[in-house]
Amino acid sequence: MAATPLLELRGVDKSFGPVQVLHDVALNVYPGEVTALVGDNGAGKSTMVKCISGIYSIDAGSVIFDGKEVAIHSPRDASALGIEVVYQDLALCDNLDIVQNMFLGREKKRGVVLDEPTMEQMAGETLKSLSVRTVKSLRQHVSSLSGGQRQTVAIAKAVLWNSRVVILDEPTAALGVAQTAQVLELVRRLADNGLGVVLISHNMNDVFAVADRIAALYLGRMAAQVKTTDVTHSQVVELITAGRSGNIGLPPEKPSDFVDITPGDDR
Amino acid sequence: MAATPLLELRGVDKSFGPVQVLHDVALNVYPGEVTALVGDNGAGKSTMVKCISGIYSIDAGSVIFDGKEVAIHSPRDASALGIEVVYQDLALCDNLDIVQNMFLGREKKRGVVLDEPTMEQMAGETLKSLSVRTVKSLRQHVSSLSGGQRQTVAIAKAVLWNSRVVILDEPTAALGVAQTAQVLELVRRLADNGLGVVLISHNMNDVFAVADRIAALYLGRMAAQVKTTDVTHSQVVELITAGRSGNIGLPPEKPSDFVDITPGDDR
Amino acid sequence: ACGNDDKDSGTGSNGGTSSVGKVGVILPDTASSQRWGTDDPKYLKAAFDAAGVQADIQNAQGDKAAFQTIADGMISSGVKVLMIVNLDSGTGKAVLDKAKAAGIATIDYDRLTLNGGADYYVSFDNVKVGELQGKGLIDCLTAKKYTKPVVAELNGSPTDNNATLFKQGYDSQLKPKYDSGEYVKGPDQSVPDWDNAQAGTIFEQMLTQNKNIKGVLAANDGLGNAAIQVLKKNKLNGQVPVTGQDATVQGLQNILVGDQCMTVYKAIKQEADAAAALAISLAKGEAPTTATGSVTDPESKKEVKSVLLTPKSITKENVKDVVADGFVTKEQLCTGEYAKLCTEAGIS
Amino acid sequence: MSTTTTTTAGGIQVVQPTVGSHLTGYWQRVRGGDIGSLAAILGLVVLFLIFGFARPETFLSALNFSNLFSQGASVIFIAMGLVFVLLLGEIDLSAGYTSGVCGAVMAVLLSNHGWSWYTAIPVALVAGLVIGFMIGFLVSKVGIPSFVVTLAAFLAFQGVLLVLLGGGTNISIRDPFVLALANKNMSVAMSWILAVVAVAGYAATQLIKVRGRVSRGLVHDPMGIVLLRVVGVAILVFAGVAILTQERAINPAINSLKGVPIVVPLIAVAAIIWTFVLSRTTYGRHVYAVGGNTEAARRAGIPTDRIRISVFVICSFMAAIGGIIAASRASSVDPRSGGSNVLLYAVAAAVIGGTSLFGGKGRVIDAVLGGAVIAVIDNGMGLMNFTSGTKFIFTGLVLLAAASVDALSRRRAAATGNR
Amino acid sequence: MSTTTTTTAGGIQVVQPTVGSHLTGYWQRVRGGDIGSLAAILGLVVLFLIFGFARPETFLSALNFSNLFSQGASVIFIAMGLVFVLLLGEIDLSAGYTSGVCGAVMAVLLSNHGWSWYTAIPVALVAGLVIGFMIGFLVSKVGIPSFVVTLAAFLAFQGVLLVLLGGGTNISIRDPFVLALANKNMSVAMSWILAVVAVAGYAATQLIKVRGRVSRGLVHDPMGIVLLRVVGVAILVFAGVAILTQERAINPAINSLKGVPIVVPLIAVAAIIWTFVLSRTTYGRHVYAVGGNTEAARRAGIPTDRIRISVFVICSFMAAIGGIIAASRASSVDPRSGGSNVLLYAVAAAVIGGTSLFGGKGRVIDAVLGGAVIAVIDNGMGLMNFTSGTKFIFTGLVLLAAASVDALSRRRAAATGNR
Ligand SMILES: Nc1ncnc2c1ncn2[C@@H]1O[C@H](COP(=O)(O)OP(=O)(O)OP(=O)(O)O)[C@@H](O)[C@H]1O
Ligand SMILES: Nc1ncnc2c1ncn2[C@@H]1O[C@H](COP(=O)(O)OP(=O)(O)OP(=O)(O)O)[C@@H](O)[C@H]1O
Ligand SMILES: O[C@@H]1[C@@H](O)[C@H](O)OC[C@H]1O
Ligand SMILES: [Mg+2]
Ligand SMILES: [Mg+2]
Repeated sequence: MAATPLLELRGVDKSFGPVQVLHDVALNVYPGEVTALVGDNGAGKSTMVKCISGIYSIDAGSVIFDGKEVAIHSPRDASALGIEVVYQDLALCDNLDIVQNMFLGREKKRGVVLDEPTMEQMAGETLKSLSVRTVKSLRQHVSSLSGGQRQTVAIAKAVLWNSRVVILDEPTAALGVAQTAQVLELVRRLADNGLGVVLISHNMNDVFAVADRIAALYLGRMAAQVKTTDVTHSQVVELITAGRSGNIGLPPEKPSDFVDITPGDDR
Repeated sequence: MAATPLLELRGVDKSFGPVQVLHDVALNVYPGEVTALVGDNGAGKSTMVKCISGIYSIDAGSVIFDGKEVAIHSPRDASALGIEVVYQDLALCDNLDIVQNMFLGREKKRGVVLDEPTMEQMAGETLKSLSVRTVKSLRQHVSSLSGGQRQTVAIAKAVLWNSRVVILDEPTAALGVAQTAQVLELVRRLADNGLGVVLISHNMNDVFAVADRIAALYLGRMAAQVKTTDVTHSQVVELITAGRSGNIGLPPEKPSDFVDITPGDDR
Repeated sequence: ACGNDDKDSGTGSNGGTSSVGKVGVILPDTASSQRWGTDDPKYLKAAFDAAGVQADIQNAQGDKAAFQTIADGMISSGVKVLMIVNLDSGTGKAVLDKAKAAGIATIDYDRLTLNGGADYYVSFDNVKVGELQGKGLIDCLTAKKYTKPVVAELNGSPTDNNATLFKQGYDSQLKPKYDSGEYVKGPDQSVPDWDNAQAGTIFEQMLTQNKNIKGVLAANDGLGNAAIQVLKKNKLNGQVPVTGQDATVQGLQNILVGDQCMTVYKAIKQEADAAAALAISLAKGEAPTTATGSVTDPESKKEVKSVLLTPKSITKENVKDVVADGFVTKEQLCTGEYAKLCTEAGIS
Repeated sequence: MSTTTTTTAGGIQVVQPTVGSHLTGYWQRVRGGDIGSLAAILGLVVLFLIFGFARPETFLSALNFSNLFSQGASVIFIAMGLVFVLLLGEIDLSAGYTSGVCGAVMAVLLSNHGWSWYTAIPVALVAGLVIGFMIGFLVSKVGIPSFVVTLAAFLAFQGVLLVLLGGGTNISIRDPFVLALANKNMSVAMSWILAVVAVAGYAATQLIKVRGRVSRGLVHDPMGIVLLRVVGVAILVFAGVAILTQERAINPAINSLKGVPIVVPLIAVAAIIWTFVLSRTTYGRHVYAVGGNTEAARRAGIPTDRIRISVFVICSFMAAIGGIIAASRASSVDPRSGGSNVLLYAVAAAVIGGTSLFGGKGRVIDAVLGGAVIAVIDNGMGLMNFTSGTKFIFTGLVLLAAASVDALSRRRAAATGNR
Repeated sequence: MSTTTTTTAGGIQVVQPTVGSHLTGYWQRVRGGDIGSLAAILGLVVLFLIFGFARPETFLSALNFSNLFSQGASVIFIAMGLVFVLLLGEIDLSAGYTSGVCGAVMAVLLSNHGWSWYTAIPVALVAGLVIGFMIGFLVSKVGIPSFVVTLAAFLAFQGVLLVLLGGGTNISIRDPFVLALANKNMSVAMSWILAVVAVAGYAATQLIKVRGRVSRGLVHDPMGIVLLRVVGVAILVFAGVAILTQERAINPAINSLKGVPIVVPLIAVAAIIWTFVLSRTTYGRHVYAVGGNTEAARRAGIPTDRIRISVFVICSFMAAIGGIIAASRASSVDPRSGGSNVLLYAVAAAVIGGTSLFGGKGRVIDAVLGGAVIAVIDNGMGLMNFTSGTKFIFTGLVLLAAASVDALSRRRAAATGNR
């Protein structure tokens, strides 16, 4: 579709103490497209997302948004740019109810007073559009929600806003059949509205159903970024589990780099 | 296979304050079989699991284990009976490392002293059998693990023991392709060894791949318990989303019962 | 400490005319000195009981909010006389004002409430107490024949006005000696809340700082004992005179052994009896005749009718006087190894 | 459950409750252990029974009832501020001495420098704000645990107090305005006027709220319930005022004493303002969010550091008010002001009222109710004629008794899976 | 990273570190903010520098060094017990007065009833156990928040103390054994023997541990590092003993004063035992688990209620020991014993050492290091000849300075994503 990416990562490194999790990672997110980010457990996908949204600071490399290099130091910065994220570790406030969580940080007001009726109404509409039927009350604390209900609230929270890039980290992991379908449809709709969407998923069916491009992360390195139409299901699985498939992927040399190991600490 | 169920639930009710979540629920778990428990988000699956394992007390009904009615007041009681559970909300101790979490409550000792080398060795072997390759150290705190890594630790924790019933609540939700395959294989292997296995999942492919029986929960009621071979993929989806499919499932009458609703609280 | 104070006498609100009224007594705390927990309530109660006057004796545990709350309670339960040992002059005055507004007669006991305008004041002369301590230390140092001895001062709580008065007293004795170069002024520190444990550390550090300390002006027996323990650890006890106050069992025993130079005995029974006598006549609606003296309130410059008792300096020679007075019993004092020393000191 | 009208909230199907179903629902929540302020209120009732039986004529007198307010006021103000700090899972050990320091600042300006109350009080309040900012900055930006920062402040402020008061003297306050704050009453007429205004205001906000929801077609409390609430509040307020406007002087001839103590409207106004801030403004919402899950709040773009600083500022500010009230009641300030049990009592007030020490859960009214519990215990104990030792022991036991009402009900909550 | 031998832990591939890679890894962890005890140690160094410069001859003298131990001992014992309570995210406000009560029990038995130390001390310790059990029961089984329970106990124990001491008298202790505990030293020979035994013991456990892992083919610390550690510990211990066995009497002629104070091995033994319990036994593991995530622990079948009770029992038991030591040092018990700053100092010791108030994180050595920080501040301040006001202020500031070393390093940790 569009030639210039909306969001671009270049040469990003990230370590936690002695453990390097991301090595020289690059990623392009185009407007109007769904980019699927795939990779094995522990490959570094969530870390990458948190680097983009300013939860982690990056050690090296750059983030380019809309053609300009940007410095994102906190989630505030990210949302100021129009980047919304659904995190894998959902991060809801258990002591707040559904409506309060969904509007957290962007409460609707009338004068200085919170406009609860409006928020409640909007929350209800959004949840309905995501096939949520079992919630007993919108004023229920999220601590009492089921796993899938929590996930839906988190997704609803992120798509309520007018943003330019939406990143969803395994959004359908806990969802039921109908809800998953709704979310995938939503993902497609967002992209069709011109947003850049990043979808992280372990489900290849979902990936092939909605993604325009696939980026595969292998042990903290970007193994390949390809168009969905250019690869097969099993090629992607190979990229995920081995880092390469045929002539795409990481070079087979330097095996020592791939075994990423550190001293066991036996305190 | 076996005629008498290993674990049986009869007429179980469970409410949280004014909200009734389980209505007169029955379930049979047979040794040597995998029973899939399916249902929409918020149907009550996880609540049911927690009632079995003694995290919640049941309001009415009975739990029968090995033909005898039992009272399970705490997870201790459950594990004394040989019931192991992998919870959806994983419940790991973030301040402990992988090995410590895996052996929590059943530490290996030499005299009074913890036998760390043995535990470390056993933990390593179990994780390896679950296709975990990206863990940097077994002495890493679980707070620093990726979503899938955490889930694997929780699964490994539950299968380390000689138990008689293993219940897994959406165990593969966060897992990668290879790890999912390993877990499903493990589930099958456990059943083949004569254990009663309950698998909760939203993924119909997985369900049909390993389950012998399917129990479908709909809005807190048990819609149907059937053999996998007796139903089709789409019939199960119908049971999940509508509570009935053709002549199986809940009776269509009394629609008011299905809309389970309570006063909104607008504090 | 007190018996039931029920039904029989007139309930406060109509009070004031003929019947014998109730007396309220508020003591300050139980920590600055043991007297408030043991001696004063005992003697006061005995005096009131003997006169058949009801008394409500309470202790504010060092909490000035509690002090006021107790006063509120006493006023609303209709006492006719209120006797207080203030925690500080401010709250003391607030309480006295409230009582006066309700038509209650007031007595300052032991501590004068500055600008408080109480009707009567019963006490020892606190500056005098300090003077006795200063003199006592000088005597002991002279007896030891030290030249240019370094004197350390371990003062009472910085938040207790009495402590300020004590210091005024002993400094009036010591300062001339410092000025003349006869004595050397050593470390001079206050002990928060009269806390004995803190006093131990504070004195240990004084000694570390100045190993030549030859005399310790400790403001009361508890502080003195803390200093003595440190001296003991360094085997300096007995060589470095330490002062005290209150004639506690511990202090007197330290004197008998020779570790403490002196203490100041304030005949609490006399003080309590005098105060109770005043309160009793007020409660009976009579005009008291015992308050013959008077003290000038340094802030309001007004005269307060007073009973002022004289504190007494106690050294090894006259420890027996305290026992004779019944303030400390022989059983309490002459336990174990002290029995022999008691006999030597003429206590029988 | 009996259901009648069905309305939709946005799109989710819910049921408009009737008076009956509302009450059933409430009862079920109570049985499930979700009892809110009920525990503290029950605790108060228990205390009134205990002391009322033990000392009927004195404890239950109008005079004693009015004393209760000025006795508890200072701790209640400090506790209100502490609620904010506790909501974030932090602690302010220095709140007691902050109140002392701010009270001392006012007293020094009034008495030593001859300022008038309308300049001295603002300066004292600003001192509170500055102290709060410093503490908040050290906690939030430097990252020292609040326990350590405020312990350091606890020590340092004792020193500041000694220095301010010139080494240990105490300063009397003679300014009549300041003295009136904790010691005087409103006129009988004024008492009734304010009571009527308060009840009317409450009724209005309740009605406006229901209206707003009805017009959107959202579930709302049934009108019957709203009416019941308003009538309940009216009865409580008017009964209180009726008692407090009786003559309660010991010697009415010398000095008539009636009317609602001035501290009562002061407490009420503070409680209303802060309740409004916490429950109806964005800021309040963010305080709860940061307290419930700081990371989630941060990810939602909430400036968590600024929120953290702000709660310490509010806490110290309220402590300053508490200090002014305490100074007024004592008509003086001394080096002990704000010391001894002030801090522990204030934290206990919040906790007994239902505020959690772990953050995320608490309301301003908790401070008022819990403060009332503490004040009643202290007041009742003062009437009991115990020796010092016994009094300490009984105070501890009574506190425990009042708190266990709450604990036992919450245990039910745990058993039924609520938190 | 340079790697050489590759071993397998079970099946997971890991690398056996060399001395070089071990040190690099450590350095990277430190840079990442994972500095463990280093912060408290750095804080101590800073304090030694401050006071060493301000009062070189006195602060750095052998006499003062030995005083430090007996000054800090009581708080350190109490803090060790508090670590257990804090590990569960609970608090024990009554620990100070518990120490006072237990000390008083011993003193009353010794002095008023003529018991001997070997009966009086056990009874005092049992009193501690009983107190801990009661508190733990109320918190764990009745469900009252520990803040409230222990506040009630804080009040009640002041009363108990008064009652025990007959209304407030000061009870002297004359039993030589008890007096020796906090005031006497070991002989020089004994000092050296114990030091050698301690170092040898340390070396042995280190070696055994590595052996066990090597034999299983697990990753282990390189031998070079183990050696380095042992040598480091040996140098510290022997240097300390060397200083403490110098003559430090004020008048050596009258009275020779040398040898390690008796409290030092007492602290060391307590620290070793509790460290062993926490890090090497099932019980300790469960304490961390309950503190980290009570629900997870419960699901793992851990009897969380019993663990909760037990930590209060341990805390009160250690408080009893602290009380005995304090009584020994003061050679008397009075109604203030265990009051004033004792509790705050003990909690602060644990927190400064690195124990979290929110549970799940903390070690016994934290109490020792943090207690040392507190003791050094108090000790150094005592040499500074400030007035009371200034002294309070400076104590607060110095405490803040020591704590910020820790905070600043941990901020790095937050920035790099470690916790
Ligand atoms: N704070 C941390 N400290 C140390 N290591 C970390 C930390 N956070 C993550 N890691 C490690 O970084 C690696 C990547 O983690 P990440 O969560 O990004 O994986 P992921 O690709 O999202 O995996 P999953 O599919 O399981 O969610 C993992 O090996 C993990 O253990
Ligand atoms: N503590 C609680 N208080 C009130 N309602 C609760 C509580 N716990 C669960 N519920 C409600 O009970 C219903 C069933 O929840 P449960 O977690 O059992 O669903 P589930 O079938 O596991 O769903 P999922 O597939 O999303 O995990 C949900 O509607 C949920 O909101
Ligand atoms: O007797 C003394 C008393 O007057 C003072 O106020 O407090 C300390 C006591 O020693
Ligand atoms: Mg992830
Ligand atoms: Mg579930």
